[in-house]
Amino acid sequence: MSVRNVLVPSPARILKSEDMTDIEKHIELEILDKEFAKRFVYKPGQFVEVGVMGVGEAPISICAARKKEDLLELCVRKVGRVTNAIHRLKPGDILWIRGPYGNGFPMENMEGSNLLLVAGGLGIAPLRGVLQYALTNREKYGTITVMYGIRCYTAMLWRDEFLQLFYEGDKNNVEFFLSYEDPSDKQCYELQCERSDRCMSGVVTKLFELKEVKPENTYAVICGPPIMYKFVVQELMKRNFDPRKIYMTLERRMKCGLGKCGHCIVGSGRNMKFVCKDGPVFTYWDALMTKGMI
Amino acid sequence: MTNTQKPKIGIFSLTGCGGDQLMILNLEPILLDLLSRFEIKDFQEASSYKEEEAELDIALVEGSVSTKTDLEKLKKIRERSKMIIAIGDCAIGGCVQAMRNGQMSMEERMRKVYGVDVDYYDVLEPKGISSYVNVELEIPGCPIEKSQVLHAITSLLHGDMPEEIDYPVCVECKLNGYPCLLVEKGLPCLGPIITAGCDARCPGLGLDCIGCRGPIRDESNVAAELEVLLEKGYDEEYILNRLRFFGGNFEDIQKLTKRISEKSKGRRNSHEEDS
Amino acid sequence: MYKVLPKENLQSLFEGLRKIGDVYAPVKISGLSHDFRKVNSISEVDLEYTRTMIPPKKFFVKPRETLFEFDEEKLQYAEVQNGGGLNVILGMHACDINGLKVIDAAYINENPDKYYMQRRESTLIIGVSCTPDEYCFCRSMGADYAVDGFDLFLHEIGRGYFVRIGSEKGLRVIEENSSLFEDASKEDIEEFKENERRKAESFKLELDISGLQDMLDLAWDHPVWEETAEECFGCGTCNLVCPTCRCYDVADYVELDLKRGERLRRWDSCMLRKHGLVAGGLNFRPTRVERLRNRFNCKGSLVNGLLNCVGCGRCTLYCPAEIDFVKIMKRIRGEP
Amino acid sequence: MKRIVEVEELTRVEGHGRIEVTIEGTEVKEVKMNIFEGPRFFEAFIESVHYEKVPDIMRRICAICTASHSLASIRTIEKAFGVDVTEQTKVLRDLLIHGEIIESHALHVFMLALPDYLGFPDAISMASKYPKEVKAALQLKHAGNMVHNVLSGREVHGMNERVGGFSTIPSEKSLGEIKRAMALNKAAAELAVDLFSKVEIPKYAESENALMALDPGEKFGFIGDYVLVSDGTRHPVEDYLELTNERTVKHSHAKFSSYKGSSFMVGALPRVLLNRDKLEGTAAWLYEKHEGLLTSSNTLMNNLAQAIELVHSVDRCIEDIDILLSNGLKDEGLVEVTPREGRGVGAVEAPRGILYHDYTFDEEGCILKANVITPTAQNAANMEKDYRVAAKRLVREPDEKIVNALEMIARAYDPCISCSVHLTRIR
Repeated sequence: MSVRNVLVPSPARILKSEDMTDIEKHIELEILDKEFAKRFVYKPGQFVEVGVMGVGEAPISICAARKKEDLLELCVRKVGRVTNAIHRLKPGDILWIRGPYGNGFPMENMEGSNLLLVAGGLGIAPLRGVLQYALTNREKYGTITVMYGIRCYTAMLWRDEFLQLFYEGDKNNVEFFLSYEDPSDKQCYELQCERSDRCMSGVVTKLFELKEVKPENTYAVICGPPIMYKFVVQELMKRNFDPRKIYMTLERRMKCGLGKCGHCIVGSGRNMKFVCKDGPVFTYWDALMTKGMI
Repeated sequence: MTNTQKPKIGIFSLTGCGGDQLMILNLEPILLDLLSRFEIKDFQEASSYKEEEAELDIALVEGSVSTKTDLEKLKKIRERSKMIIAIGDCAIGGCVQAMRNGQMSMEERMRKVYGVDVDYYDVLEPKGISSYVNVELEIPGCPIEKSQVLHAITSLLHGDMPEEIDYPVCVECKLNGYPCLLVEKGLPCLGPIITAGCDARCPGLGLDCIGCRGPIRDESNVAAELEVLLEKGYDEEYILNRLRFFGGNFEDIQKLTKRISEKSKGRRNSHEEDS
Repeated sequence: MYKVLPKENLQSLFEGLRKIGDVYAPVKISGLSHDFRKVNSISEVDLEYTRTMIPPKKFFVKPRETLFEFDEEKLQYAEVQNGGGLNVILGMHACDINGLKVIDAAYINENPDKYYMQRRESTLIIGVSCTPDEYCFCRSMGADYAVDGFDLFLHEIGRGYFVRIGSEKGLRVIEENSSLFEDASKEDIEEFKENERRKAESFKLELDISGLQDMLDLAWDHPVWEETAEECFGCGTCNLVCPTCRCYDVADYVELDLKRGERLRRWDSCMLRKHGLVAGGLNFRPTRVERLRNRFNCKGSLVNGLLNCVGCGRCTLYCPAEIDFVKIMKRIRGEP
Repeated sequence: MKRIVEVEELTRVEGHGRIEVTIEGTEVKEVKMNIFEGPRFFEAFIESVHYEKVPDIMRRICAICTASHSLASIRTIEKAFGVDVTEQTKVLRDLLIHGEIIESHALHVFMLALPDYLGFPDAISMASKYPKEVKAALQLKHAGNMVHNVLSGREVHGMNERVGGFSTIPSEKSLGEIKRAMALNKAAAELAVDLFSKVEIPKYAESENALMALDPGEKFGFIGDYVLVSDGTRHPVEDYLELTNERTVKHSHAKFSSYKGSSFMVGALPRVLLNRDKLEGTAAWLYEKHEGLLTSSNTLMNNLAQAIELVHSVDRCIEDIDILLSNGLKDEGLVEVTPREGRGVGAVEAPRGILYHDYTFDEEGCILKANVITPTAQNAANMEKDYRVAAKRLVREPDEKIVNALEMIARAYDPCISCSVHLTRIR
């Protein structure tokens, strides 16, 4: 019988594994099986199951738009057994991947609109893919506003990349805002002194004080720690955003990625969702209809 | 740790039956292969060779702290070890020798068994080692299961912390399809509250679980077990004894003991008033 | 086309089935419990059983199985051969057949699970009629009758079994054993109808499921969850004996050489602590309160258009804490 | 000048002990075996426990002789309640205890004692030069553990042997596997005899020893109701208190035993010497061959006696399995037990010697009083005697040599210190 075994992963070689912070690495992978690579078409917001032999698998969101057939970029935070093991590996070592999984962000739906990207911490990783996609297809989108909340300067991911956007994004109609939680952080304070219109201390929702966000013709895309969603959504609802135009991507224990293992189930009897296959991208409307989602 | 230097290991025992070390020696077919992957710096039960001052990557410690000598020994192990793994119930919660903790004083135990005063020996109320020092990993069991030890060791050699089992025996019992002794026969099985990992050995032999792997910390609903067994007609002392065989140091079981002894004291008092 | 298998031909049919492959059937294993086991003689089989403890889902989603073996040095993943040849499950009840359909929806309809599909396709299912006891409420869940999902279905009548044919595979069995079957007479059909009517009337337990999904949604903050959590062990029995639960967990095991090993999966339960735990220590269902609520909501929800409960009564019967599924659902609905 | 020779911590023994010898000039002043294993007070906390679970707790006194404790406990309960078990149960129990002897002796003879004679700190480092011996040890030990696994449910603290019988009867297939393993490993057991008959056994501990062992009945074995003493007397096990005379000593958590005012020895050597006529087959032949070596006055010969028992037990396992298989295994269930008020005393020969359990029950079958006397506790005084004798003979030698001798003596007894530290007071 010629059914492909969806549980068997495919090897990928680590090309690059760079520390971005103490706990986050940027990893570039080359998919070795070229047939698999051809099928491996993904969009921003999707994730892969990344496995280390003998340790297990973990869902990791893809952090870049697809540029080359056999290339895959991931941002891995060291939080558990699998991610710890990934951090130990060096260029040349092998990871085992399955995917891509999940629905991803509907980039086509958002064409012709302004984008408001709100990220907290590691939440910037999937949004980086959205941003890259939008920048490569720049003519298809209106103003892009990015709000990025970090703890401190050293916790900022892709620092060079985003600082460049912070300073020069306007040329490309990208407004990049930055908030930082540690008020004693000197480097962030310097950024704030330099561009007090783009940077301030506090949680990410503080940035709504700097930028007048309007709901018209705008899609909001949110990603961050679970606690962040409520507060960001509150700000957006105050500004009359359409719940169907607020996208967010959720974290759950997506063990299989295929809607089978059941760990990522969420909701009430009225509406049960598997985050891995029905999401991980949901609209705020989904969240209103699905108890316990945020 | 993968291919560079062999990890330095020490295998130690405090007060107990020695069964957890023995389970390691019972890995006969792979024992030499297994031990050859470490530099053994101390293994009192199997070797006369020891480097007392050597730093250790891993210290496997079995047995409970039951004497001041145990405690001193443990502190020394902690000082020289990067990681301590408690193997077996004794090292985790004191096991059977902690059965009467909070119920029977050390004085009473000394008088009953040795007929001498408590200060005759340097005894302490038996406790697991995490009551005194930081412990990185616990492998439960009386004795430990070989499969679990092996899984832990390969994980550590690989560089990972092994995953701990925190679900009850019922899970493995059902996976094996054994008829439920509690539901069907009304036997006082502790399966619902006891840490799995034994593959439900006892129910597999038709025997109700006596809890030799200890309750699941911060998870087991021992109060419910008491209620269920009371309903099945067992008396409180019987159930408490049973919960205490391997759970004497378990916080919820101690609370339960206290609640029951206060209640029965109250009952006695009210009887006295009645009469 | 309907047939009749006279009682005296059952043994011959059994022998015929053994020619197809291994036969699994309900066997009494304890005072209360039956289990589907491999049988070599019809005398081992008890077709009068009420329910097995472990549902026949165990043949398709295995309690434990190796997904594959790996050898990292050689960059190889080797699939494990799962069985092969045709097997027969004799004596499945309607509720379990319907339960399997719920799992089919998840395991076949999208991202098909290869192992599951192989086993499903290589198994012949022969249903058998049953008599409900005080734990059965399959009729309320619309699962008391199997419309499809079987190859043959035997309904007991006075002179033997009234046989329904559910698939080509089933038809082939009839053809190959044609001498054992007779055409159903008018009387046989009347008896079948009468029995079905009597069975429908004999249910002692009922659950109104109209609007159940909204009732559950409305009960999100109901005290029933906290009250039940006091009694509940969180032992996972309810999930493991459920014919529609299919959550699984995966773990890797390596050999001492740290190169070779295997990836295993086993049944999981949403009542266990780790089910809702993500890396970093955050647990989306930290206590039994959230876990119980999730389980009842999941059972009452429609996933892929199918209700996740078939009313087999196992979770109530085998719960060591005697938590009553139907009672809780009724309480949520506000019924006395 | 006062000189203290000390074995700081005994190694390759079960549990924790220290030996201290005080010498003044050429005179041995004091000999102490200090057992600093923590006491566990089994007899204190077993009170009020229902009989059915008593063996489950009591077998946890020791890991290496877990089945001995288990069977001693079960037999004690059965005696107290007047329970008779079936023939099949008796054979299964016999098989279980032979398995334990094999598992325990294989570990001790090859892996704990032999390194001393071959000049290695342990069996692991010995393996490169003596691969055959180490492999033999591991395979033999594994075969012994197979018996534990199949009959008892696991290697350590198994649970399948119960009051009244066995909870689940082993399958024919698993018994067949044990039989095969035993047949394959008989040569390993014989190798043990060969090794210990050829190595030079020191004589520094030579001195008179009183011996005690259970009377196994017709055949050489490990279960019995009477105690044989080397003075020619025979006593029911119920008289164990007079036989052992325990006392508490300040330097040890274990208590010390004596018989008629002097120390005595239990274990393999006393068993083989007191029951020599009951040995059969290869074991009997090997005994005769090495009779000259096996003198009661040298406790270091205990290893050779253990080796002979290994051969015997391997044969007996095969024989027991043949009996079981030819009779056909029957799922008999457990004999019904009616608890009653009263007392029972039961004994078995654990690998290290006689093990006594003594329980008193209330009418519901809950423990009122318990007493356990382990072989190592009985040997403790005799061990001290041997240390003293050896120290006297070696008093002019350097410390190192004395220490080595003391350790070898201790190891010859195969002491199980964990076991020895929970003894009750005679009330």
